[in-house]
Amino acid sequence: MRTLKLLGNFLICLAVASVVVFAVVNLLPGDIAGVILGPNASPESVAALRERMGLDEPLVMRYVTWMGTLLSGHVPRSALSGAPVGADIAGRFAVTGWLVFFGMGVAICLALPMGAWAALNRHRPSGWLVSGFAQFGMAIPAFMVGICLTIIFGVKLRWFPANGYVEASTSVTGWLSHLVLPSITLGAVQGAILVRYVRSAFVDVLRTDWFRTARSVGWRRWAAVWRHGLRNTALQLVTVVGLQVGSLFAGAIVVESVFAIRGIGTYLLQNVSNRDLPVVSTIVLMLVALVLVVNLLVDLSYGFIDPRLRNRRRLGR
Amino acid sequence: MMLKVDQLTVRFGRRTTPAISGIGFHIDQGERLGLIGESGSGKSVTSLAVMGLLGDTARISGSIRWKGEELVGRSDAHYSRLRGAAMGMVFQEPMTALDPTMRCGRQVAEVVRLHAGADRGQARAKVLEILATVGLADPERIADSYPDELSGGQRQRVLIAMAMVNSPQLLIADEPTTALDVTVQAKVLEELDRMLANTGAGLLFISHDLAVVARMCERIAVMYRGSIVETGRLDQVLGNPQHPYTAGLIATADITSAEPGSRLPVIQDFWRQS
Amino acid sequence: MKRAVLWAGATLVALVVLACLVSVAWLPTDPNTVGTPTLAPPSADHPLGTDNLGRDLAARLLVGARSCLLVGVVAVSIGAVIGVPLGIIAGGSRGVAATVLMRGADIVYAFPALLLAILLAAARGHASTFTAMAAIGLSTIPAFMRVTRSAAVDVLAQDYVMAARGAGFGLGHIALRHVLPNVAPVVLVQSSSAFGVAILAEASLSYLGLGTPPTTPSWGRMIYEAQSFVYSDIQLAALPGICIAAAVLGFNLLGDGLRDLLDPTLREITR
Amino acid sequence: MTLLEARGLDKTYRRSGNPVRAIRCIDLSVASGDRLGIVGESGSGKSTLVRMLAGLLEPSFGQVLYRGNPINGANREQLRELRRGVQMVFQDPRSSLNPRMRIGDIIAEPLFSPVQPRSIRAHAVERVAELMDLVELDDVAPNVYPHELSGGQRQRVAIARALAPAPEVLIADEAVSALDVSVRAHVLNLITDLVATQNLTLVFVSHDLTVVRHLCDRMVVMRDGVIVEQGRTEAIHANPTDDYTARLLASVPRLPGH
Repeated sequence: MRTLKLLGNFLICLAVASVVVFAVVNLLPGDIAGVILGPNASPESVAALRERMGLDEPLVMRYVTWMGTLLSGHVPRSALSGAPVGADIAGRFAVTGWLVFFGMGVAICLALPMGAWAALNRHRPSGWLVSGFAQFGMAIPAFMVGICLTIIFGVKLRWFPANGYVEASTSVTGWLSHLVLPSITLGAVQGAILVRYVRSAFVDVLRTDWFRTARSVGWRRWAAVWRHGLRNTALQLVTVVGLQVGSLFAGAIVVESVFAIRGIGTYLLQNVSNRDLPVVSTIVLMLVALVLVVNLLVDLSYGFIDPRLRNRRRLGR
Repeated sequence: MMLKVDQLTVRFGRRTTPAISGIGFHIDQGERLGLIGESGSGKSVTSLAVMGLLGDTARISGSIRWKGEELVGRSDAHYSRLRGAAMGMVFQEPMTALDPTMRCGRQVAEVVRLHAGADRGQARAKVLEILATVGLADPERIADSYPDELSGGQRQRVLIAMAMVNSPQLLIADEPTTALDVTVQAKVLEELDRMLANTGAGLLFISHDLAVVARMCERIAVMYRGSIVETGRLDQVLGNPQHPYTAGLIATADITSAEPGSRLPVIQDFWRQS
Repeated sequence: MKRAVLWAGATLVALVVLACLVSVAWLPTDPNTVGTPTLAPPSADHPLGTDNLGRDLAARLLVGARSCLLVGVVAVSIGAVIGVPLGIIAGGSRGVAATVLMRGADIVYAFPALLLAILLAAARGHASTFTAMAAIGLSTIPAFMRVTRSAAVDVLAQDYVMAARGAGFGLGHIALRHVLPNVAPVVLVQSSSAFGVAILAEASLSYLGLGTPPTTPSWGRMIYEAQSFVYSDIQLAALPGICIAAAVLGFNLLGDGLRDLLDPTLREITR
Repeated sequence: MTLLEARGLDKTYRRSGNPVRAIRCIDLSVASGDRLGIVGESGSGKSTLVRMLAGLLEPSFGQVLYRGNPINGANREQLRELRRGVQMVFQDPRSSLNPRMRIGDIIAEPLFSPVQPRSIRAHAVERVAELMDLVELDDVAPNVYPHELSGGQRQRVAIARALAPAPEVLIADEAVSALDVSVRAHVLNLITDLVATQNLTLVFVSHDLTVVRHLCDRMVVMRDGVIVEQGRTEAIHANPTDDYTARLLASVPRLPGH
């Protein structure tokens, strides 16, 4: 029952998001065709483009056609070249996907231990040190971190390639080595933000009565955190991860441009600079949809983490 | 002497005024001591100090001897072996004292396996037995339920089961029935009384309610603003209290003796707050 | 310790604001005039030297502070002015209204500032400070809504709200006299950390060329342009980087310091 | 003269999960000058009942009447009259006062309510001083904030606020339950004096029978949303007819030798 409600919710959000994207592109003042072709385009070519893109049809019709093409599985053609861009987008999404995947991994591996340590030692200098370090991490923009890592590890120490990307199909080691620095950059920045949420999630748990009960029956501090703390902090952490996904993708776009990786981010920026509106709005909608999917997965995971929700059905008998 | 507390003083963080200072009392095997005092008197800090559960910001001085062995300053590892085995503790608020994501039976079983090392089967049997002893009608169902499916009274009994399952020599109860209804409180106190008698365990009972403490303990200590102002046998202290604050506490505790609608005695009639 | 965090945050923020004010009153030279010498070391008329086009670094950094604060102030006020009332309404209403509002917040959450900026920049044909401010501002609304709503729900559950209803007051009075003052500290803390986030977002946008146009100096853009000189003249990228980090750190620390100051529930004796 | 009356009151909460029927068809009347005690354990519905009597909670069925006229439903004028005549004091001193308001403003607030005539706003300051005297807070300055006061003092501010619009009926919902034993006596004495001097009709809700026995001359025992026993306090204490009341009386712990 709960999953149905969540699914319904997700679809509504997705529909509204698509309307928002469509509205932003089409409702703002100015003629789209003129925007795409740029100021010095001839009126005829602008009119021709308007005709080809069907800009004169009523708004609702254009929205329906746009969604129609999307839902039927292929992507609207580039307004400039008219060439299909489906293959491009898919390939680049994969690249960004891996970057985000490894980035998230680094972030969690950083944030969980640091956050837990900062919470358990919040009254000791070692705890303040960790929190302070996270505070600094949050303040440094992703591209600065990227540049620093490139200089140190890419150029000076030559441990990893400074930029570029190698398909996993061509060489797995090449693929991995190219992903190391970008993932660490993305992971470090997101990790620093996560540390604060992990820390406050653990501090909340440490302050509960049932944690004190666990301590009063003989569990050591870390054992009590492990047996009783993790499951309850997991609930809060999963929520935070859900909220962070959006900024994670944004971070990926920045990291891609620092490391010149041919992901969806750079592709999106290219299309923005040559003002290919249909492609831009489609990619943006896809990214938003991805974020909503992750949020859906987060909501679904509550059932697994917190057995009480799962056995609501059992309760209902 | 099972438990001997001497000159116990606790300060938190940078605060100069101690939460409790110069606390001294003793509890022998099977003895029951009541700690009576109002909010802010430091009775909960005292109980948590004995259990070694004060947070990192607490600075503790003085001595807490358990069977001759000094506990103040001992490592958390050492203290943890005592908690849930030699000493058990029950707290005031049952609604939030159990892990909401774990079944009650499993939470009790953990305590058994943590100290007694029993395997899963033995633990389950022990859990059902102790749940029955604390007066729960249907131990099987209670063990399989999550905390939020139980009433306050049932949860408090599960917590008492967790504290008593390894038959500790000392039970520390910090206002265990304050959050319960009067009828449930009467039953829980009765069951607690019976369990302590059967296991011969000592009791440190903390409460603001003099009548409840009188029902459970034969000796009481009166706490006021972080120190013990009077200690003694229950009938002596109630009969002729030495300290004016104790006299005031006894007078204000029992409003049934005053004529309904008449002016009630107030603590200022006995004790001018310094 | 708590006070130290507050003071550190306040001083950093004061520095950035000072730089912004100074840049309005006085500049060593015009930040955009190209000329020689290029990549000059610090000297009398160029206190921090010049960049690859000979533009004065100190002047550009000062003006950069202006654009960063400007975007921060506008973005945070958009977030607060729209997010706080909606949060209070969502907190006060039951059923459909509350869910619709919070669903709306979830949808906007799915649009990070960068994506919004990309969409706006593409739709308007060119990026501008306006699109950056609008994008960042919109993206801070859900956080304000969420924080305000949970604080409003707590306040509305208190007895003094019930007492006010009992005395005959309507929802308007209660919202203004009881909810807002008790929600304000939470909003203040949220504004401070949102400011930090806004500065970071603006820096990223201008780094990608989607924020303040190249004509007005901004720290993010300066780092982008200095990227190719990073091996020879590290200070071209390092200085704006430090400025961004200092500003963001300042607002984050200020936020933490305010939260500790205003949050009475920090006393604890166990665990 | 019956001031407050409940006729066939019923209330069902529809929170998440299965609905809970808190009040099951209750009839109750409070006459002028009554000192009515409402006793019951948690979940008995006593708080829900008085919140409905004070017009703060919509009943699912049945009516609440103030001076003979029903207050729920359309007629706003009747509700306004109830707001003038009936005021409430709550249990937890920590949540009954707005932490961001000075106690002088807290006490004066009801005077500025839209239901009050504009004339009483003029001398609000004197009224506050008078009220603070009445509740023995004369040693406290009106510009302090609630967190600077003790639990007992805060509860007295709440009582002063309730008395500001000079109500006929004072409803106290567990008004002393959150206070220390020593402070409780002060507040109980205060309530006894105020009921006499301000000729208030008192409705006192509590889980503590000894407090109700001291304050109230008439008493109602509630269990699971139903009134199981009703009558003069002394009579019920002497020989309770309902066995739940008997069990309740027997469970109250007594000091030995008292």
